[in-house]
Amino acid sequence: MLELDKISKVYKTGTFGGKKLLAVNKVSFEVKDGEVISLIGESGSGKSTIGKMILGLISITSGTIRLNGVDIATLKGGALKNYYRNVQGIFQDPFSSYNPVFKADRIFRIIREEFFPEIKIDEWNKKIDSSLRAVGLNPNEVLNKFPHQLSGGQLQRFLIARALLLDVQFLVADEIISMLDASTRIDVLNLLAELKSRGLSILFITHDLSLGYYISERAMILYRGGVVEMGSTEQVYYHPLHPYTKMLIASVPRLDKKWEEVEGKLKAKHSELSTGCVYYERCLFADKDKDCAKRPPLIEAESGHFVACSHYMEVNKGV
Amino acid sequence: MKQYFTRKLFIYLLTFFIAVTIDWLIPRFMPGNPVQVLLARASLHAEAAKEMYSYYTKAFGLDLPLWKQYLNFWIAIFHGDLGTSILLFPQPVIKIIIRAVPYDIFLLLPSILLSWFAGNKFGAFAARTKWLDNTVLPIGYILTATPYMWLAILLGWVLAMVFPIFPLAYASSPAMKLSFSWIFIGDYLWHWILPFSSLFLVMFGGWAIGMRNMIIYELEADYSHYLEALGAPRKLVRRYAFRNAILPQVTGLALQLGIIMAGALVTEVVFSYPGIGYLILGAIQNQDFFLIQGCFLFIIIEVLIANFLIDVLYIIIDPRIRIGMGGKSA
Amino acid sequence: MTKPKKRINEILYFALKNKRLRVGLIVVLFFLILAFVGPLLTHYQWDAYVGPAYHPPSYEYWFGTTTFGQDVFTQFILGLKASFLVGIIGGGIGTLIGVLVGFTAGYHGGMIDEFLNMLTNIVIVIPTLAILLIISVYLKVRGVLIESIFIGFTAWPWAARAIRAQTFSLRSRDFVDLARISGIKPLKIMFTEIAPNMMSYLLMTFILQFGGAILIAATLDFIGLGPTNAISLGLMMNLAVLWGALPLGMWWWFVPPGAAIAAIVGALYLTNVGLDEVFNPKLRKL
Amino acid sequence: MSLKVKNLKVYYQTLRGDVKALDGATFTIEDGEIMGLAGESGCGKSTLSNSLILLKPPMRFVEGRVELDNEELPIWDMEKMNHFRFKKISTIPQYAMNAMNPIRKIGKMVSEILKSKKVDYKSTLPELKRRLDLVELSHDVLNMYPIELSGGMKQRMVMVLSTLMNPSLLMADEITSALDVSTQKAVAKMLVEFRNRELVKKLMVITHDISILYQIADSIMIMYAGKLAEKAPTSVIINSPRHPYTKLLISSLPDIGVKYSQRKLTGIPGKPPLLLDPPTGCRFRERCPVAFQKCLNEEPPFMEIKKGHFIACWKEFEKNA
Repeated sequence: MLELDKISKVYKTGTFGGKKLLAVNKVSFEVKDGEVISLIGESGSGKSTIGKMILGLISITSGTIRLNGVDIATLKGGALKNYYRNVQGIFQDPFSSYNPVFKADRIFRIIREEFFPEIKIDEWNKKIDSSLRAVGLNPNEVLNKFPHQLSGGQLQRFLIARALLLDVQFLVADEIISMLDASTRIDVLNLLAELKSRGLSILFITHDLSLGYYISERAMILYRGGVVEMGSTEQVYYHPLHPYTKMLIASVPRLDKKWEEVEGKLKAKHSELSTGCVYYERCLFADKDKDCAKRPPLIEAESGHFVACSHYMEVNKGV
Repeated sequence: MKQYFTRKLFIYLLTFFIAVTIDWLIPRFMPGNPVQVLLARASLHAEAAKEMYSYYTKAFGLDLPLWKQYLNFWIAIFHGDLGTSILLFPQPVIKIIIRAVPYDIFLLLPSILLSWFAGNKFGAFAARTKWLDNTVLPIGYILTATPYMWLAILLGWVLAMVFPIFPLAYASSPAMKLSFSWIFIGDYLWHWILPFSSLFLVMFGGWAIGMRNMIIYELEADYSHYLEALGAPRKLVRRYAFRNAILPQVTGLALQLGIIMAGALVTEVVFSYPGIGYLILGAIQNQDFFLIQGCFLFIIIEVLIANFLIDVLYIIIDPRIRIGMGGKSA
Repeated sequence: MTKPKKRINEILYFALKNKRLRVGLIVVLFFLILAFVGPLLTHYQWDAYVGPAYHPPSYEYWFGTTTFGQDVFTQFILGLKASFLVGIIGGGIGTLIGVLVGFTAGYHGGMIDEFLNMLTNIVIVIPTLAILLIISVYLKVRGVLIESIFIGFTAWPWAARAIRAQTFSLRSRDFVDLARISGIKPLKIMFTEIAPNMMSYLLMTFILQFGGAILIAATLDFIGLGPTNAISLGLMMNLAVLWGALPLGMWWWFVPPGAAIAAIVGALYLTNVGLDEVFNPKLRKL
Repeated sequence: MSLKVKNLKVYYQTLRGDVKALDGATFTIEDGEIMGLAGESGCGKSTLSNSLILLKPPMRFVEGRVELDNEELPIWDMEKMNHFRFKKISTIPQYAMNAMNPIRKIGKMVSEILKSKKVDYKSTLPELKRRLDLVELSHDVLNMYPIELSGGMKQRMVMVLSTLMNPSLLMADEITSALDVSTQKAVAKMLVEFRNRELVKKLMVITHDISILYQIADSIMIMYAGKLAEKAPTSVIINSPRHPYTKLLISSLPDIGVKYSQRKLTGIPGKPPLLLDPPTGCRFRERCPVAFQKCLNEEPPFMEIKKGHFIACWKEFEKNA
């Protein structure tokens, strides 16, 4: 189980770190074994930052991330390597994930060098073969090629195969299909869903709500570094409570019905720290005199369904 | 923007501090006793030598603790006291330098500015114009690869010796007295033209090539393509590209200053032109430490000031610095 | 499976097709061969008085003789060799330091970057020639090697700057992150992931440093601060000016050294632009 | 009035030969029509839109005829096309976020472009401001530099500038793909608004996201491997597509309400052919579940099977016959 406990990330920007940017603000959640959680938000919402913190690629400003009770910030050397044996990531741009001067299958060789130097090469090749087949690739077609000779979908599957070689428990999938063509997208998505049935937990980071709905049990809506709503996907998609979630869902281009008229304002987002509700400027219900001037806490509205909205609290007072 | 300035200023001050420290360190920590070397070179008779020895020992402050020597050095600098020259004994170094500086300024400023303007204009004009790119630009490569002194020697040889049109040496005729008369100015310009041309030509080549390479990138930038898609005339597209390409060239100017100074130095040597460069040569040949230290200090100050001016200019012409400074990343 | 070959073929194709690159390389090679074959063609010492003074080029003395009757061709050949030496050592050291500083700054970012950046800026602003000058004055005996090392140690800043920017952009690529979550150590990542992507860039940096080092050395030599125990192209010009080659019209003494430097460095710059066109598809014209 | 494209072929020159990125396109866009153009990456949709406005190397015009409002467009001639660009035909490019010169104030840039087209800036200014209002941009942007604007704002500014001369045809190339859903929706609706107000007569909206086209387009054209596969009114393409490729494409799109555990969607197996040396016959045949002998040898023509419904598929022609 992976737990995030009030993690925050503050970026120092400007020369000599003059300004501060709160990218993630006290986010807490947990991912149980074998669970797929969608982390949904627009660009700049901090969703990728959370993924990178879990992968140890950027430092955590405050808060702790624990894998099975162990604080990952304390991991070093062998322990850290062991962590990467269990926790892996796949990134958005399949082409950028490969070093263009080397063949794509070099990522497997690295895994062997770093984690399994004791396995014999024949045996290792067999393992590669079977994990490639597991992700629906024909080894003969894809091995020994340069990244630019493979398609985006193939490259992303390669990365999933890499994670399989490591026998991971937890996968951070950061917008992994947003750069793929519609025709191959769904296959990669299906693959993730299959991994889940093998007992893997997945943090599925996306800006596309329909994709989040397709594979995950729970969804988290992130806005400007903070969680505004969290619950089972059905709860969040069919009974959105936060105005931002409502606006997002209304904005999704769907194939079954035309856009509804829920207007979100096109106001510029800005990034400085503010004490009030993060969604204040764009919110249709915001009211200066009410509690919107304070940051609303994440409260449980119904079983397992959390929302952070003063308006909601106001309307449902006493319920 | 304010932050940008403070940062720059900090770096300049630090640079100045380090440069002065180097200036102070070297005669003290290089092998050999500089005072001995000095006196050996000066070859005075015994009594004078003794007097000189005690004078220089005091001047270097060699009998004081190091930190005190260092402190005194700074104090002296701020009092404009750079010691006494040996080469031109007993003139104070500061006086000699101040006499030489105007020659430098009138030689360097026009050659740098004019070559920069002309080179950039020409480079932009030649870029993506096939025949110019293939014929004239190679000349630019040769020019920028030419050692300053060699071009100076060539010009001197051809235009002063083979065809004696211009004078080969000095900043004015020896008989001429420094004055603000037209005759003097004419004579001065007459002597000025060869050193100026040799500096100008070498730099011109460099700027032309730099601009040519820069503008080719800009013409492939998205904003250039958009202009083309909107049917903007070639002239406008190129003008926009030029405006963007000129920014790195301004930075380039700052980066090149040190090399340009070196070029000016050797050019002055070739033409016996009485600027700081010529002075340095004399100082080196006569092991005149105080004069070397003084000249070094002045070059540092000149380069720092020029750099600072370029920075200010850069802020004026690049809105990204004026508005953006920090912030948008991450 | 044929792709890697194809990529190399493509680069070779453009390299061979590129006129600038061809001309540049041919000129550099010509002088390089001359510098190494040349000593076989002459049996004089560069400082020996071997013939009549003021002698213009002739069958016996190909490039004529100096005011003292030294053979100019011998000086030229040896000077050429010295120039290449300075270029390779000085340019090599400059590139190496530039790479180390640029890599470290670009990869680590943060305070290390801030510090190295400042150092780079300072070295850029201090006129390096002035420092070389001061140091040279105090060194009694100077060889080509010492000179090259000094040049290398002062010429690195702009290389560091350029490489830092490149590293910076490569570092943010996902494959570096992937290497990190594969448990590879930072130093290894720098050399196995980032460096291979910068080979063409490093080559071009070295070429520019090479040319720059030759020019700086010529300047130093010309003021008389070059090697005290050997001849160089800059020193030839220095001697020519010092001993009245100009008023005496001894063009054979001062034209060849400068021309050689201009040709070599110019050709190097040309090669560089050619390489840029080869490696950067945006600049290619079909 | 309309855009008529007939058998347009535009190739990409590479070392290894011509990539047949657009290999014969014939279609029409009527006034008032928003035509969506979709297909996977590398299918030639950007080549098509680029070639209509800025055809330059490495693109190479091979053959074909383009007519805009009964006037032939000399798309092969960079200079002559300047007469049509901006005024008659315009584009919102894929790179709209970087399309403006970073060191020029936006108003200044607009005025310079107008001036180069012999249009008076002052007299255009009121209209420009109205358009800014339309896309919800403050008039202050004219006094700002592009870096002061967010990505979405830059995109809207480019929309305004590109359409300022009321072009007859506007092409919008992947302009929503880099945006968040909420901004995406706003931008897409603005395109419709521009058409409704007749600021542009007809639009070609290029995207790989068919669901956006469903929201805003009147008709959708599907491209595959340099060829046109199907063109029909939007509802027909979405609800009753005929070409096997379109069918597979539509059925692979996840929608809210579809869950893996309940209904598993599938993608299209295989890869599109390389266009350097495309196969004979139908280019989709290797991935096509219904391909038969004829698809191997003969290339299906792009034919109208019902009014306004064009496809290129032998199987469907057979059914129809």
